[in-house]
Amino acid sequence: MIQLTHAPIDFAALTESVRSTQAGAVVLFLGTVREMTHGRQTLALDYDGYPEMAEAQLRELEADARSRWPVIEAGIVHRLGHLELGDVSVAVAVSCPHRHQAFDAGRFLIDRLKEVVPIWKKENWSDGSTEWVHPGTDEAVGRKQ
Amino acid sequence: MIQLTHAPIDFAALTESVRSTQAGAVVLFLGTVREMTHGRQTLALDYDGYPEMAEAQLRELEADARSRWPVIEAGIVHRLGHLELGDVSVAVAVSCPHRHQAFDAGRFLIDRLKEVVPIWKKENWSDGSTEWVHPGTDEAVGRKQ
Amino acid sequence: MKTVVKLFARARDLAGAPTLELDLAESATAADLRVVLGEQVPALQPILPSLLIAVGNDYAAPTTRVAGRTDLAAFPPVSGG
Amino acid sequence: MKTVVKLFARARDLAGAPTLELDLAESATAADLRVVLGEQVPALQPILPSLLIAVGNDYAAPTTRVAGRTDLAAFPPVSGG
Repeated sequence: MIQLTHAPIDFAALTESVRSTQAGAVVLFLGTVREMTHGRQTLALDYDGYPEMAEAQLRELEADARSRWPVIEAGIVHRLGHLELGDVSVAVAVSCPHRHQAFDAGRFLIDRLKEVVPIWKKENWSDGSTEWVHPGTDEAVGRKQ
Repeated sequence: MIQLTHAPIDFAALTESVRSTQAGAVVLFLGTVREMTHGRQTLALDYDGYPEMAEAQLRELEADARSRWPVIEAGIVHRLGHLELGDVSVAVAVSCPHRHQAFDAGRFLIDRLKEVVPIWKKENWSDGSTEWVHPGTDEAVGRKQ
Repeated sequence: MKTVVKLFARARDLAGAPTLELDLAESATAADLRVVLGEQVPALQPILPSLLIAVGNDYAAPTTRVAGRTDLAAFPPVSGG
Repeated sequence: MKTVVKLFARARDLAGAPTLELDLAESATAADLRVVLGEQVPALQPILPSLLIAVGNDYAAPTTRVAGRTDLAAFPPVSGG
């Protein structure tokens, strides 16, 4: 399942959806809104996305993972809009026959998602300023999970 | 949370329990009962454990993970008793500030669990035979997730 | 020819609009589009070197033809996750 | 001295009992316990080389003294997860 949503992510349902009797391992990754980044305090994040392209890129990532590992089921859900501290911004779930495959595929999916999927986050810092995060540009403080 | 249980594992509650505004990443690993292993068909598994020692060893593993990575919260639940195909036998959840820490800590915990925690599984093969799995011994077919 | 480009994130904020209508030569490529964006919307200059161009659902190569496309987008490096 | 050892998994099946009561020398170590187990319960011979000994909640070194302990266990390699 590939999905962009403005609603809270039901990661339990996502995890259930990838379970299979063919799989000995399920890995779920959640990105959550962290309060402190390089000593600066976040109040909230706003996520913007280019939905059609983001969904297409996510489908490509899933296909890419399937070509590299024996993925039984995979699901990726990314939330858009205003997120408070602790909220889940992204959930990646993958099942494979063996555990190292599932760990590797899950890590690949979230690593690549952060590189290629057209979604952006805007920091709402505790000093009242806001700032788009654009890794590699001068303006941005890279925020990595 | 460290727990051995004969009841189905509530992995959603376990995952919730490790979420934190200090964490940007949560990794959940589920071991599930896979049907096919090296071409042989499993009907069910029976897990036996040495509960006091198993819980102590799990607590040590958690402490070990905390000494290696900046773990915010961690939880490990292992099920004992009779498990059907697809059932969750073990759940490991960990939260860290950054995602690679959470992946590494989660993988460490399940890898080490399978090496040191006194829990054993017995295969119920489709041919009607049963067999304790004891890795490294002549009798056992190593069953790895 | 008239060509509309969607903008996202800081690119949209700097341009002050979610889309721009540009007049491109028929032979214009993604590399040309970047130049035209910088000329017609000077506010985009600070992020021009890192600006990504998409055609449809894929990232465009510098040589990809873009004039007249109805599915163009330009945006700074992504930061989802 | 009388010493009780808990058995698990295939060790328990082979011995046909969840615990064994052994008579150990006062100086007996985990290494000695393994030998005594093999002598008194020949059915355990096939798994003796891989049998693990625990004292309390920790794995015992071969030199760990075990006689008289009330928290001994012996079991084959683990396979949880």
